[in-house]
Amino acid sequence: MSKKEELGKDKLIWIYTQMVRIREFEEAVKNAFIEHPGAIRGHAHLGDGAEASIVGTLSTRNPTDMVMPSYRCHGYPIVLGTPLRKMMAEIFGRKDGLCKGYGGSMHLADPANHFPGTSGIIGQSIAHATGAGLTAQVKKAGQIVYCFFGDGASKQGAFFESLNMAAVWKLPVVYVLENNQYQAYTHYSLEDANAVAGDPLSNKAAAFSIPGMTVDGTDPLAVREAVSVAAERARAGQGPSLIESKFYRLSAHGNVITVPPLPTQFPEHEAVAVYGNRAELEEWKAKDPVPKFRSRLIGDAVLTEGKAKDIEDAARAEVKDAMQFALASPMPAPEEAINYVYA
Amino acid sequence: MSKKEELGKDKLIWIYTQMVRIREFEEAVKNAFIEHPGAIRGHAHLGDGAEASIVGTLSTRNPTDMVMPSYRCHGYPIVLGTPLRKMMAEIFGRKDGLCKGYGGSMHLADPANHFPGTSGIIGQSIAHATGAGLTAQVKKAGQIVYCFFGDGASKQGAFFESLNMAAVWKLPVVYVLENNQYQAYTHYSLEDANAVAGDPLSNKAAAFSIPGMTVDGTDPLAVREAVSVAAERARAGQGPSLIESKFYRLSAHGNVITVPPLPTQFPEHEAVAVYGNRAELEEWKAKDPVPKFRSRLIGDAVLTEGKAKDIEDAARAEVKDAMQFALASPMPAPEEAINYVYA
Amino acid sequence: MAREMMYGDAIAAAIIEEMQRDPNVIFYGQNMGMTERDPMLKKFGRERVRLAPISETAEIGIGIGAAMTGLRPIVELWMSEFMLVAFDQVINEAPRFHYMSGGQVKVPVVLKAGFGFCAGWAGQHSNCIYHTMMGIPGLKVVVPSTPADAKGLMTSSIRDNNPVVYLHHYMLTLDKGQVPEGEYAIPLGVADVKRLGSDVTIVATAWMVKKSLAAAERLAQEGISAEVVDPRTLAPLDVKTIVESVKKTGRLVLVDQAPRHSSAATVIAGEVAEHGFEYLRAPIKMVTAIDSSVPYSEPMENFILPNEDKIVQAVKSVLAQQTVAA
Amino acid sequence: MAREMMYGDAIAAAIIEEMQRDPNVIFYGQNMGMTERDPMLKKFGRERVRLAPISETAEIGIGIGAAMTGLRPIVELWMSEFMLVAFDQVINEAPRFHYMSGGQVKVPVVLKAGFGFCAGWAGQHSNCIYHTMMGIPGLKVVVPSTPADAKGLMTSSIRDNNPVVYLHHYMLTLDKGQVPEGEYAIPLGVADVKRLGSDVTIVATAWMVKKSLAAAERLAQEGISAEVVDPRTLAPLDVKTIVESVKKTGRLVLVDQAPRHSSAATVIAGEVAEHGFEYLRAPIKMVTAIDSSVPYSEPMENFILPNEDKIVQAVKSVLAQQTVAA
Ligand SMILES: Cc1ncc(C[n+]2csc(CCOP(=O)(O)OP(=O)(O)O)c2C)c(N)n1
Ligand SMILES: Cc1ncc(C[n+]2csc(CCOP(=O)(O)OP(=O)(O)O)c2C)c(N)n1
Ligand SMILES: [Mg+2]
Ligand SMILES: [Mg+2]
Repeated sequence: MSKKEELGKDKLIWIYTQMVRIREFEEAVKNAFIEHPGAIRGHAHLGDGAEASIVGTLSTRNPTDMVMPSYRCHGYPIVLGTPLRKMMAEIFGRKDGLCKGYGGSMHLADPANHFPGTSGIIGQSIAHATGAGLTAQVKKAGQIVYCFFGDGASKQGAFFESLNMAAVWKLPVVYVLENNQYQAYTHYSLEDANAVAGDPLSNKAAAFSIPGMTVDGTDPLAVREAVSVAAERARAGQGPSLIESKFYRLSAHGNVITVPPLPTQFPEHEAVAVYGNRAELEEWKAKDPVPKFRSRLIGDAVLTEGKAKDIEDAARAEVKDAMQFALASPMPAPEEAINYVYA
Repeated sequence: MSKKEELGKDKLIWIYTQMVRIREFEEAVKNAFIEHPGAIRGHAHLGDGAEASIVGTLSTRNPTDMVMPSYRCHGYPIVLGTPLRKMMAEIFGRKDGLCKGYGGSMHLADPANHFPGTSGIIGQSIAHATGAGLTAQVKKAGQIVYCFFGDGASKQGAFFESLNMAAVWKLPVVYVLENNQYQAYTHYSLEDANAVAGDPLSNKAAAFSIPGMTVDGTDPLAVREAVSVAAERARAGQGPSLIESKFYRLSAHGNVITVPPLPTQFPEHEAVAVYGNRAELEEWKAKDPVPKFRSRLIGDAVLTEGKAKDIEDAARAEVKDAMQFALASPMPAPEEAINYVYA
Repeated sequence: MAREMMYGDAIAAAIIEEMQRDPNVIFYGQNMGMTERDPMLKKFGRERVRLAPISETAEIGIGIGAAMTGLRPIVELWMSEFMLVAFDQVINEAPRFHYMSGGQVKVPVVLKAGFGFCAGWAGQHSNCIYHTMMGIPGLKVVVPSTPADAKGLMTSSIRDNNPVVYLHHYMLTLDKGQVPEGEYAIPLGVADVKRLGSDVTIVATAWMVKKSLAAAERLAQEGISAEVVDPRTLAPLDVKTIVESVKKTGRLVLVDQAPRHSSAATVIAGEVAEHGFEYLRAPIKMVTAIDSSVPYSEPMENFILPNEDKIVQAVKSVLAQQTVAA
Repeated sequence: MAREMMYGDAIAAAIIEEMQRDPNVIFYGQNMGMTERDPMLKKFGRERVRLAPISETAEIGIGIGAAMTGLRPIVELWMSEFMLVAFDQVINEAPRFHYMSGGQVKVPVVLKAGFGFCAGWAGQHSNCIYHTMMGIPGLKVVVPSTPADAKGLMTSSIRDNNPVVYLHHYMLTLDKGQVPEGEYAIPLGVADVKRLGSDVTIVATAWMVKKSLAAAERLAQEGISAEVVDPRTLAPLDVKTIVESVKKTGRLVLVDQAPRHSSAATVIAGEVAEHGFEYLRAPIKMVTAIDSSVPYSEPMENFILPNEDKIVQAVKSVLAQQTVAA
């Protein structure tokens, strides 16, 4: 299962398809800041650049395995089969949204599709995902949990406490440290002691005596290979692993923080806006995982240009439909705000 | 400085003297639970077993270096020169106590002797000590900070966050993880992922790419040697180190938690009371650092029996005097409670 | 049918019964289930009774995540202040998921902790922090004052589909009282009138109920009839029962172990000043801890705490005042 | 001499001036001082202006430790909720050391954070958590509502020898106002009457002051004279000024962005119900957020918040009631 050669054509095409669906979705959200100013409120965060890492990881998933990322959460439910219509409607705060307009971009939740929910407070969801692992272990339902979090989050106490407990309790969790190289506006090399020393962030695994490895997060098959080993370990009851998946966030952290009535906007990438380092951005754009995987599949004759275009057109159509659905959906009634305070 | 041979006789005798002073003090506190039932309130924690680790570490100290341990804090100020009278009076909640009766056993503070204060909440003081390191760095006063904390505390997020920041900022802090093998009633092998895997706890240093080592905490000279290197590194502006000093807590965690008006008492060691493992306790009693160092100094002709006895008698007399002073000191007036709310 | 039990044991009994009833209930925390001789471990096994490291953020966060996905964890936190290192999990995670998910997710976790241990534990271990949690939408806060309430409220806390902070008072641990036999659940959000009276209403929780009842006894000897109301849960807060009592007595004394501005007393005072103002025939009087940290030394510690004398005095002072509103 | 400044800039100006005045003042936090082009970094250098990782427990704890040993750190925490992951440091460490050490240690640290950002940030980022801190002995809590107050209170916060939580309101960041030139310090613990009036007292903080002033303007057009009092610091709380105002007007409306039981309003109501009862000619009325988490979607978010209409209505309702106390 963990070797590229063993991967069937269907699975490879599935991977590409999901990557494209994520990318198209995120591009549409980003464009909405121009096309529908103010319609997306608060703080929205995009996953472009993370596609290979997300889909490579989830390509190892069994149907009931749970997925728990942080607030940068659009990509994962797309892969799990959550309707894009409901996701987009939620991001626009509409009544037909996935969470009926209560959550917004940062708090997508689709428990029916094994996506229990996300937190906007850095690092905290690592503990929640670990708790989902506890459920899986206690219920012996054969599930594992994929826990995604950022390079920045790996500096939060919750990360360390959770991994120690998961290791001691041998919980079936795969921890994917998504090193997209930025924590908001801060390059990770400025705040991480491993990075300062020139070491990979997967060195942190040594603090828990669990396997740790760093993988090229722009290559879905490399990610898949590393995650497969970790997933098998989790399934076998041997406990958690830590995988640093290294890629690059291709858009800015999120929309500019504005005080109403100023409308929200999407800014330039921090590499340029903060560090004046356009070369870095360009270098990583050249490694963009989506076109890279496309070329590879075409090169390997898994895809033709035509088939690739079909996939892309279909994704674009699906996202367009989702956008239309979202914009057509009504706002929740004001007084619905008092629902769901207590269960 | 870091080699045993270079250590003068005076320093060796100083080390032994401080170890004995700590031991006598702690024995007296423990006895007070029998001799003066109820006089020590709340929760008192003893440092017997830690003497070699404490004094070995502090034997590398320069006069203005700061010392910041956790709530198990009696041993350190004894070495720093805090009057035992004031310490004992504080533990008895008296007006002449080090903190005028406001703090008690867990919260000794003597900033004039470079002992800024301690916290009873696990792990939190690691951050405070790191902050003292920041002061030292910013003020360029040539100080370093000795930060002591337990094996249990190394599972608290504050530990990881603090060491990462200290490493990134290259703060002059020596972190001494006092592995006394118990976190209250829990043996460390039941809760630490490194220990579960049979690894030393100093492996956690890899999470910060800083030097980590494990040392025999029952041997003051071994501790001194390891700490010397870390202290020199800190003084040279190269940042923090993590030293796991492994020894054994010789008394129970603390007095039994009782609800008033039941008087507080001191129980049997957890090895016996909880785990029924008297052999473990006996094994470590045989390695008791105080008699062990005594024999060694006598064997090395640094001490004679007579001189050793003089030291012990002097310590006993000093502690007895402190006890008398404490018992003679009045209680604070009730209405003093409203002082020191704001500075 | 009832039998005499200690407060601490009543809590344990509820946990055991609920664990027997529902296999999804699990129980973990620091310094518990260390050896195979542990009685809970023997009864329920290593899957359901676990030892946790000193990692409150992970302990509580794991409880939340487990609750979101189908378990009903009880997290033993020992002292309520230890929750503070993980406070985001308590007030900004657990109570938010049901709401943020538009009702899709439930978080049935019980956070159990003792509090208010004024027995020489000094500044960091003796506090009352319920005020930080009682106003958080989505979070329930329970503060039992008797063995029967301790049991009945723990049963309901475990069965509740919301996060519940269950705060038991350390000073009451060994107190005895009659507890109904068998399954016993007290609804969350219903105050209990612990003593009927007509001249003044005293509202108190946990240890302060005991002190208030003792004060009421003394007042009775002087011919003053005090009603003592125990909200039992601070969230939801049963304002109605309190206002009803004030309607009857016209006077309100609030007793609270916390310093004034971090007390439940001020919240209750605010509610009554709005919803029971018309019944008040004297100013509301609050008997709270003095505004200082908790000192170690006994005379100072006693000084800052509410006690019978202070309660008696406060009651007399509100009775001395005739309808003062202009 | 004064000049027009924005609220956010006024805070920055105070920090810069104090850093120029006192070399012990340092400033750090996440996402600041990233490059050498950063103006603060240019002015004060890498020793005093630092970038911190997402480690609030260490960030605040380090601030406390540095303050205990001679620095005066300002920790930039951005959003007040981020303090919750480190809440023990805020309410159970910083305010305890001076007391527990019998006055030996001082902890002059400023914890700076924005709050109340109701702009679609949903359940975890839009809250008002001052109630969790305003009753902690030893801790000061500052909530400025104007650029001048923002500056004057920041200056005093930095100079204060106690831990100070300085909470600025995100929705006011771009608001303009006159700020006195040069050194400008406003004592902590002194309320400000933002508008004189005679019929009713409105007490509000931060963003709610703005809304209350607008409501007062509307009321004035209907011939109702509302006095608006801004406590400016919630700890220490200037109860005296509030009671004085109630003495004059006989009526009190409290406006607070937090849900009712986690509001400063209930604390103030409690104080007035005790110390100003005799002056009250109508029930105290609280206009707070509705008891729910903050929803993402705009119509729902607006629904839960206090607004001018609700304030106007509350004022009218207390004016409609004549001395109702029995
Ligand atoms: C406890 C806490 N501190 C600070 C923040 C503010 N914040 C929001 S996103 C973010 C950056 C997170 O970076 P990373 O973990 O690398 O995730 P990424 O955004 O790169 O996916 C920060 C600091 C927060 N939400 N929670
Ligand atoms: C945050 C927190 N959780 C739990 C406790 C309760 N507690 C007090 S001492 C202790 C054990 C600490 O063990 P360790 O760090 O090894 O130090 P030692 O007592 O062995 O010196 C615990 C769990 C606490 N004080 N703070
Ligand atoms: Mg990142
Ligand atoms: Mg220990």
